[in-house]
Amino acid sequence: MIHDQARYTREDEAVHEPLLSEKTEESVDASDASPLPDDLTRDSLTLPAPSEPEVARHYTRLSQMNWAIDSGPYPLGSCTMKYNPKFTEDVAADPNAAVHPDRSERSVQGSLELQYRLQEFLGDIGGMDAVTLQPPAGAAGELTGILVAKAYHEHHGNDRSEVVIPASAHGTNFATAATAGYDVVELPSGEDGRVDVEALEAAVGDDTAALMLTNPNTVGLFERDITEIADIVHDAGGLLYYDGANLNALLGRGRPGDMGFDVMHYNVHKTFATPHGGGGPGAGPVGVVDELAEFLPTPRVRKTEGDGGYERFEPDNTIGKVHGFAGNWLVLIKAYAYIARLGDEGLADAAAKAVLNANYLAERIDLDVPYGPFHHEFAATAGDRDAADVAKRMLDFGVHPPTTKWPEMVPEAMLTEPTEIEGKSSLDDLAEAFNLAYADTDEALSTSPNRTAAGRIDQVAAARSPRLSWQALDEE
Amino acid sequence: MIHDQARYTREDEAVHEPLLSEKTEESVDASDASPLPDDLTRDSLTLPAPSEPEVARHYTRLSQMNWAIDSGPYPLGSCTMKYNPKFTEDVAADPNAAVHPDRSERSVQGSLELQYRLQEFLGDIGGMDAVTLQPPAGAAGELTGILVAKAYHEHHGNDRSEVVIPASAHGTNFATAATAGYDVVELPSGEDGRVDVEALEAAVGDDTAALMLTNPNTVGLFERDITEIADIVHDAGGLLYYDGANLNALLGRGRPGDMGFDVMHYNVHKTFATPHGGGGPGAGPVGVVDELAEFLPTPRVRKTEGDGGYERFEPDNTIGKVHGFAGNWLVLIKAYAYIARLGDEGLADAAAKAVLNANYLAERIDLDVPYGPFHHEFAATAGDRDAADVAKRMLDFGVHPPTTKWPEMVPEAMLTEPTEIEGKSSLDDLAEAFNLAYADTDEALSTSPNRTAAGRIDQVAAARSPRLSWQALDEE
Amino acid sequence: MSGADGSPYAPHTDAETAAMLDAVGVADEEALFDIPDAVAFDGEFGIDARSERDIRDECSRLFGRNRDLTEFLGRGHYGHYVPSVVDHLSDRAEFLTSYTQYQPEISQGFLQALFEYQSMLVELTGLEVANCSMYDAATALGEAATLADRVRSTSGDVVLVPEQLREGKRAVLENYCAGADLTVESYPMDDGNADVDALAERADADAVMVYAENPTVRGCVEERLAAIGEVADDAGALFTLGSDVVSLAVLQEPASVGADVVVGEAGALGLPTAYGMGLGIFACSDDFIRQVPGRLVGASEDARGDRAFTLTLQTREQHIRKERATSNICTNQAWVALRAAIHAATLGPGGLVDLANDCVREAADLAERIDDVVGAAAPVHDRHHVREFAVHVDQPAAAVAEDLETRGFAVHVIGEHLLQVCVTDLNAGRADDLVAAVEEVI
Amino acid sequence: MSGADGSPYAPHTDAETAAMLDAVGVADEEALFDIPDAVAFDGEFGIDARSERDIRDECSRLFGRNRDLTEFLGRGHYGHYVPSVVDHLSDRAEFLTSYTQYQPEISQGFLQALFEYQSMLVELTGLEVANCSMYDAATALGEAATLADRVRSTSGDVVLVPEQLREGKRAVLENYCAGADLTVESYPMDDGNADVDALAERADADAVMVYAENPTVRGCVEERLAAIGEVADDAGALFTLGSDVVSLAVLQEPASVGADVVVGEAGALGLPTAYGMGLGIFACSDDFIRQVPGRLVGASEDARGDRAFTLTLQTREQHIRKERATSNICTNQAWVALRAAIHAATLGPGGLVDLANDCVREAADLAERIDDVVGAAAPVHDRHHVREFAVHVDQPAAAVAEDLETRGFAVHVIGEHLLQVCVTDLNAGRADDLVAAVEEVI
Ligand SMILES: Cc1ncc(COP(=O)(O)O)c(C=O)c1O
Ligand SMILES: Cc1ncc(COP(=O)(O)O)c(C=O)c1O
Repeated sequence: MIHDQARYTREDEAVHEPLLSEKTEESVDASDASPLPDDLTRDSLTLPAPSEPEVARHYTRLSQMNWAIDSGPYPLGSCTMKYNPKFTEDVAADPNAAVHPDRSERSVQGSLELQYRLQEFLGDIGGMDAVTLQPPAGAAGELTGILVAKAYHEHHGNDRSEVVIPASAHGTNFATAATAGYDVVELPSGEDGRVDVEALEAAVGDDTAALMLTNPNTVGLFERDITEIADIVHDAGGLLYYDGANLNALLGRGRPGDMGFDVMHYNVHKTFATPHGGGGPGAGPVGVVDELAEFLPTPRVRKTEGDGGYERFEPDNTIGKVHGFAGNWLVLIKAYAYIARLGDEGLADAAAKAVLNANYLAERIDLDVPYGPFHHEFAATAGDRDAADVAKRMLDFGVHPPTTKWPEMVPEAMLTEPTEIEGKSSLDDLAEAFNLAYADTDEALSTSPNRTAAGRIDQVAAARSPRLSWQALDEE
Repeated sequence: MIHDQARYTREDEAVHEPLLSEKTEESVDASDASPLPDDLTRDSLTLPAPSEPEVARHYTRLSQMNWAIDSGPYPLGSCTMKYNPKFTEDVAADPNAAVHPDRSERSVQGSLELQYRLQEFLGDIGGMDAVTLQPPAGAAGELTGILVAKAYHEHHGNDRSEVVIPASAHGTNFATAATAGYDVVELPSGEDGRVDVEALEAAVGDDTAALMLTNPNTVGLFERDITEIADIVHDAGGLLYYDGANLNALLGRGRPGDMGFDVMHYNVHKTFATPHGGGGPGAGPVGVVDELAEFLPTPRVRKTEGDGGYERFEPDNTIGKVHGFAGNWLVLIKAYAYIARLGDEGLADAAAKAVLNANYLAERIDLDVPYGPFHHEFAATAGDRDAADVAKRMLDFGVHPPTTKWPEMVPEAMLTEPTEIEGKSSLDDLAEAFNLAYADTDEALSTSPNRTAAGRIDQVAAARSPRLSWQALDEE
Repeated sequence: MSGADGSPYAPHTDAETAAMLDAVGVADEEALFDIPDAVAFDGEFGIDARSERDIRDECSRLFGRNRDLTEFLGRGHYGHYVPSVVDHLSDRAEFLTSYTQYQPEISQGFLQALFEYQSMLVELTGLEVANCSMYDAATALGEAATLADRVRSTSGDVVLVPEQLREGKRAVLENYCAGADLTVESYPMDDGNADVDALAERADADAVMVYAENPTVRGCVEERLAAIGEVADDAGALFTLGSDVVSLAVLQEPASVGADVVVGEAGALGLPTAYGMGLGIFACSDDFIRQVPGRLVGASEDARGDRAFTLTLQTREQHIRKERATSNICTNQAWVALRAAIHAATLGPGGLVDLANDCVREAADLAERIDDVVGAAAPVHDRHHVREFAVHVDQPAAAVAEDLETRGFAVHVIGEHLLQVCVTDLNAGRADDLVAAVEEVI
Repeated sequence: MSGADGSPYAPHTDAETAAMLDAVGVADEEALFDIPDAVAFDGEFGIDARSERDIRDECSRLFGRNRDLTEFLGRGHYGHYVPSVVDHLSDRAEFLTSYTQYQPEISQGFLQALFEYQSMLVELTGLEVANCSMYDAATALGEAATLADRVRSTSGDVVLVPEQLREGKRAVLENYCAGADLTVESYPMDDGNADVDALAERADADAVMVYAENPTVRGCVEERLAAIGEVADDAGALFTLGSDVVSLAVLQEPASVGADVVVGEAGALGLPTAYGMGLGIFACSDDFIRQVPGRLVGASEDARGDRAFTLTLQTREQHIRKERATSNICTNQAWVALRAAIHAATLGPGGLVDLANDCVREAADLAERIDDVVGAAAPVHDRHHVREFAVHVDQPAAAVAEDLETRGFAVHVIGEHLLQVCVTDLNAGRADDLVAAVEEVI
C-alpha cells in the first residue's frame, strides 16, 4: 500500500502551511483597557488573531499532515500504540466529572468512587496491594516509585545510594534514578538478551536501593530468572521496581506482584489504550506492596467506614506529592472505561493477540530478529543498512516505522510492537513495507521519504542553530 | 498555494482505499438464531465485519480524501458554503433534545419552545407571517410552498395549471412545479440578466398559479423591478414564490415579504450555516403571508393561551404533511443557534461581507464577468475555455472550484459565491487559482487534476454501464 | 475577528475591509447593494446576538424542560444504541462540512462511503439498485408512487396502501400522488396483516402500485408477502415494500418475495432518537435504474487507471432534466447515510442480525408480560412482532398513557382502548419498570 | 470481531488467528508465552467485561453523584469557558491518537502546532525559549529548581519560595529538590506580596533560586517584581517567576522584570476544570537553551528546501543522555498544549487581554460586595487581584464554607477565619447569588 500524505505548500515562500502568525497578527495595548495601574501591566501583546473559520482550517490542515493510530499501523516498540476506543472520550467528557480538586469530599463522591475502583482494578492487574493515581506519566511514576523506595529505606535507617538498571532499559529509568539522587549502576545484557544473573549478583550489594526492570524487557524477552533475580535483590536489602511499559504482554498471564516486584508503575497510555495525544498527556499510576503503602503520595482514596462513601487520606509516611493536584484525571477516566470494557477475558485476549501479532510479523519480515522467544515486541536488525534510513523509506509505504536504533544491544535495531489491534492483512502490509524498504537501493533509502508532507528533515541544522519560535524566525 | 490531497493506493489492485467488503466480509445465518419461523426470515446476510479499529481507519482515510469547507475555499455558486460553527453541533447533541416525535406536548415543552422561537426568527428575517419547519430540504420547501399555493387557489375555486419560472432558475424549481402537477412556463432572461418584465406580462395569465423567483437571482443580480413583477403576478391572480437559496445576500437589507412574495422557503443549510454533510441533511422551512397560513403542513407550533406553554396545532386547511414527522430536527436546532449567535448586526454583516467578497473576487480574476451589479455571487465566463476543465485545474491549486456551466445564460459559466467567511488572503488565493487555471495550456487543463486523491474520472463510462454496488463489481 | 457587532465568522479586519472596498472602488459595502428603497429593510429583526456559551446554556435549559421519560415509542421512528465511534467518525469535518460531490476527484471519501451504503442496502433488500438516500420513509414512499406512475403503462391511477398506516406517511404520500394525479386508496387488514383476499379483489387494472409493510406500523411481521407480490404482479402494479434497515436483517429478503421497490427507514441505524428525523431507503430492481429518484454513486476509473467513484446517471436529476427529472430532490440525507453505514459496519452482519432478533424476542417477552396484567391484553394481533405491538386496555387508552407518563413512561395511544408499545435495546432494561407501572395504572 | 470474550479491539477472525498461528508454527497463543509456571497467573482479576453503553451509563451515574455546585475555586487550577472549536479540532484523531513526533516527516501538523504554542509562550513571557510542556505548574517549578542547580555555579543549595504557596506545589518542589540535594526554604510575605527586604536578607550565597508568583496563590498582583529579580541577581540566584497563561496577557512581562525562568499553568486555556489536570509552562532565557527540560520543537528545512519542523536538541533528553539528561520527562502534555494554542488563537490578543482584565475587574467587584456584608472583610490584602482574593470571616471559615456548600457554592478555606474566592467568566454570572448566600450564612 502507498500513502501520499496530504500536503499544503505555499510555493512562493517555500513553506508548508503558513504559521498562524504569518496569516494574521495583531498587537493590542494591554495596559490601556486594564483596571490595573500601568506599572503593573505589560505594554502590549502581539499574537495571531485569526477568525474561527481560519482557526478551523489551520488545524484541520495541520492534522491532515500528521500520522496517527487511526491512519494505520504504528508499531513503535515499547510505546504500545493501540487503538483508543472512542467511547472513552465521551465518558471523560462528562460535564459532571469536570470538578475542581479542592472540592470537599462529600461533594465529589462519584469521582472518588471511580478513583477507588480504578485503584482496585490496577492493584488486581499488577498484583499490587496499594495504588496511587497521582503520577501524570510513566516517568513520573518511576520517580514516584523510586522516591517511595528511598523513603522506605530511609525509614528503616538504610542509606543506600545506587539503583541498578539493565543497559537495555528505557532512558527514563536512568534519568529517574538520577533525578531521585541515586547513582546509576548499569547492568550489561546477558548473552541471551536478558539479565545476566551473575552480573547482577556482582552489581548488587549494600548500596543497592533498587533494581529497575521491565518484563518482558525492551526486546520482548521474558526474564525467566525473575524469581532468582528478585531473591538476589531482596537478599541484598534492595527493592524491585517494575517498569510497566510492557505490561500489555503479561495481561492475565503474569503479575509483577507475583514475580517479586515491590513497586511498579502502569503506563495507562500504553497498556490501557488512552490516547497519547502526540506526546501526552498520559498517566503513570504506581502500585506497591503493603510495606510500601505508607510512603505513597498524598492523598489516596479509600472507602469510609460503614457508610459506603469514599474519602481521601494521607498515607502515614507519605513522600508528599508528585503532581500539584491529582494527576491527569481525564486520562484516568479513560483507562477505567477501557479496563471495564475488556474485563478478564478481553485483557487476556489483548495480550494473546499482541504476542501473536509480534511473532507473526517477525516471521514475515526478511530482517534478522536476534534473541527469543519474544512476546509483544521484537528488535529486528537492519544489518548493514541504516535502521533510520529503512524507517524513512517505510513511510512511503503507508505505515509508521518501528522505533529505531534502540535498544543498543541489537545493532541497527528496529524495535517493533504491532500490538493486538492489527489484523492479519495490516500485518502483511507492514511486513511488505519492511521488506520493500530493506531491499531498496541505498539511493532510494537516503532520499526517502517522498510521499510525506515533508521530505527528509535536516536534524543537524535544527540543533546547530535552534529556531524555536516564530520570533526566532522573524529575527533572521 | 498547492494542496496535495491525501491518497491511499493499493498498487496491486489499482484501487484507492479498498472497499470495506474487500477488507472483510462475513456471512451469517439469519434464520438459525431467530425466534421467527424459517419461512418468515431470510436465509443469510453477508456484510463487512470489520473491527472497530478497522472501521476507524477506513473512515478516517476516506475522510482525508474528501474536500470540505474546513479544508479551504468552497465557492460553489448558489450553494452558499459557509463555515459551520462547531458549537452548534454541541447544542444539537444535547441528549435532552433526543426525543420521539410522538411524545405528548406537555412532555416536550422545551423542544416546542425552540421550534416556536425558530419560527419567529425565520418569520422576522423573511418578513413572513407564518412559518412551518417541516420541509427537510430546499426542494421539499419548494414543493411545500407550491402545494400551499395550489391549495390556496383550489380553496378559492381557482383552477390554475401553470407555474412561471425564469430560465436562470435552479433545476429544483422546474422539477418541483412538475411534481406538484403544474405545467412549467419558462421565462427567458432579459438582456440585463434579470426578469424581462414584458416577457413576464406575456407569460402570466389566468392559468398562472405562481411565479417562482430567487432574488438576487442565480447570477447575483437583484430583480430591481420586483414591485412591478409582484404586481403583474398578483394582478393576474397568481402568487409569488421566493426561492430562499440566495437569502444570504439580503440579510438585514431586504425581506421577501416586503417585496411582495407570498410564500418562500429558507435554506438553513445555506443561509444559516448548518452543515451540508456531503449532500444533506438540510432543512427548508417555509414562510407564508397570513392568507396562506391556513394551508401550511400540520402540525405547527404556537403559544398556548395564558400559561406560557406551547402546543401543536393543525392549520385549518392544511395540505397535510411533507415529511413523515417533523422534518430534520437536528438541523433546525443548529440553525436556531446560528441565528441567535449573529443577531441583527451579525446577520447584516454576513450579507455585507458576502457581497463585498464576491465583488472583490470578481475584481481580481482575469475572467470576464458579464452582468451586474451583482451581490453575493457572480457568473464569470471561461470564454473559449471549457469551464469544467478550468475547474478541474483549479483543484490542483488547493481550492474548490465554482459551480460550472450553470446558469446557461452565461456561456461556460463559473458561478462563484465565496460567502462572507473568506478573508482577503483566501480570496487572493482563489483568484490566483482562477487565473492560473484560466491561463494554462489546453494540455494542462485536459489532464488535470493531478494533486487530488483521484485523477480525472471517466463520467461517461460510469453512466454507460452503471456499477452501483460492490455486488455489481463482484459480478464483473 | 471583525468588531463585536459583526459576524463572528467573517474574518475581515478593518484594514482588509478597507483594502477590499478600495479595490472594488466603493466607499462602503452598502454601495454594493442594488436594492430599491421601496423594498429596502432597516435590518432590525430584534434578534439580540448572544455568545456561544450563552446559547449553549439557553438551549440546554430549554431542552432540560423536556420531561425525562423512558420512551416505549416507535411507529416508524426507532432508536437503537449508536456506538460512539459513529459520532466521532461522522463528525470529522471532511464529511460533515462538505457539499454534494460535484468534483469527484477531491470527494472520493464520501463517494466511496455512499457507494458502500448503497451496497449494504442492496444486500439487505436483494434488489440491484439502492440510491444514497431520500429524506425519510414517507417521502421515499411518495417517490415510489411517482416512479410507479412513470414505469407502469397501465391506465390506472390508484395506489393501494394498507388501512393501518402511519397517518403522517399516508399524508405525505397523498401530496406526492396529487401532483401525479394518482389516488391513494386503502385495502383492509386482517388481524394485523394485509387481508390478501380483499386486496386481490381491490387490485384491478386501476392499480399502479401496491404498498405493504413488513413489519407493519403495528410491528406485525407480514406473513403473506409473496402472495401480496403476486396480487400486485397480476394487476400489473408495482409492488413496493416498506421496512427498516434493522428488520431487513432478519425478515424475508424483499427481492425473494417479488418486491420491485423497497422504501423505509434506515435511520434506525446511525441516528439517535431525533424527533422523527430520518433516512429514507429507496431500492429497486435494475429495470428502473434510469427512473430512480435521488443521487446514485457509481464506480468508474480515473485517468491513472485506478478505480474511482462518482455521482452518476445525473441526467435523471433536476439540475439536468429540470421538469422532466425523476424527482425534485437535491439536498438529501447523505450524512445520515454515512452514519448508518458506519453503524452497520460496526455491528457487522452478526451484530445486525442479533439486534434484529433481539427486537423480535424483546417484543414477544414484553407483550407476554403485559398480557399477564389484568385489564390488559397483548399483543392484540396474533402475529410475530418486531420491536412493537398493540395492547388492548379495558380503561380508556389515553388516560392510561397519561398515568404512565406521570410515572415516567411514554407509550403510543392508537385507539380508544389501544396502546402501542415499542421495545428495543435502548429501553429493554426498563421493561420491568414499565410492566410494574402498567400494573399500578390499570 | 473476535468472539464475545475477546478484546473488542483485536480484529482477528478465527480463521485469521489460525492462519497466523500456523505461520508462526504453534498450536495456540499460549505456546508463545515464555513465563515460568512459578510466576504464571490464572487470569482471574474478577473484572467483568461490560458493553460500551453500560460503561457510559455507569460512569454517568457515578459522576451524577458529584454535587452540582457552582465553584468559586482557583488556587492554581482555573477554568475559563473553552470554545467548542477547541474540542472539535483537538479531538481530530490525527492529533489525539498520535505519538511523540519521532518521524517528523509525517508529523508536521503536530510539530507546527507545538512550535506555535512555544511561540505564544515566548510572546507572553518575553523569554526566548519555551518548551512544549511540563506536566503542570508544580512539576515545572521542580524542574526549574534542578535547572538552577545545574546552571548556577554557586556553592549554595537553597531554593527560596514565598511562605504563602500552594502546599501541593511546595511538596512537589521538595521531591525534585531532594534528589538534587537542594533545600527549600521560605521567605516571608508582606500583606500578600513578597516581603522584599526580608527576602533580601535571606538571599545570600546559599541561594540557587528565588521563586516568586504573580499573581500569588492568593490572587494578589506582585508589585515589586523587579526588586525581587534584583535580589536574586545580587545573590547569584536564578529568578523563577510563577504565573499562568491568562494573567501573563496583562501583567508585567516576566522578561522585563528580570525573570530567568517562567513556570506556571497554561491549562487555564484549553482545559476544562479537570480535577487539577494541568499544563506546565516552562520558559527561560536563551542562556539555558541546552539545559531546558522536556521537548523542544525547532524549525529546519526538508530535502525539498521547504521549511519544516522537528523535535530538536534531543541530546538533552533521557532517551539519549540517560542519567545525565536535563530531566526524566518523556510523555508530557502535548495535546493539552495544542488545546491551549487553539484556545489562544480563537481569542486572539484582544480576547486574551480582555479575559485577563475581566479577571481583575470581577475580582475587585466581588471583593467589594463581599466586603459590604457584615462579618466579612475582603480582600484581606490591600493589593490588586487577578481572579481571586482572600476573605476574612468573623465566624469559623470551615463552617461558613460548609453552609455555602449546602446552598450550592464551593469556596476555599485557607485559614481559621479565612476563605478564598475565585471568580472568572465561568461563575461571574452567579456572583450575585454567592453574595446573597454569604449574607444568609454569616
Ligand atoms: C520501557 C519504557 N519505560 C518508561 C517509559 C516512560 O513512560 P512515559 O513516556 O509515560 O513517561 C517508556 C515510554 O516510552 C518506556 O517505553
Ligand atoms: C437556487 C436554488 N434553489 C433551490 C435549491 C434546492 O435546495 P435543496 O438543495 O436544499 O433542496 C438550491 C440548492 O442548491 C439552489 O441553489
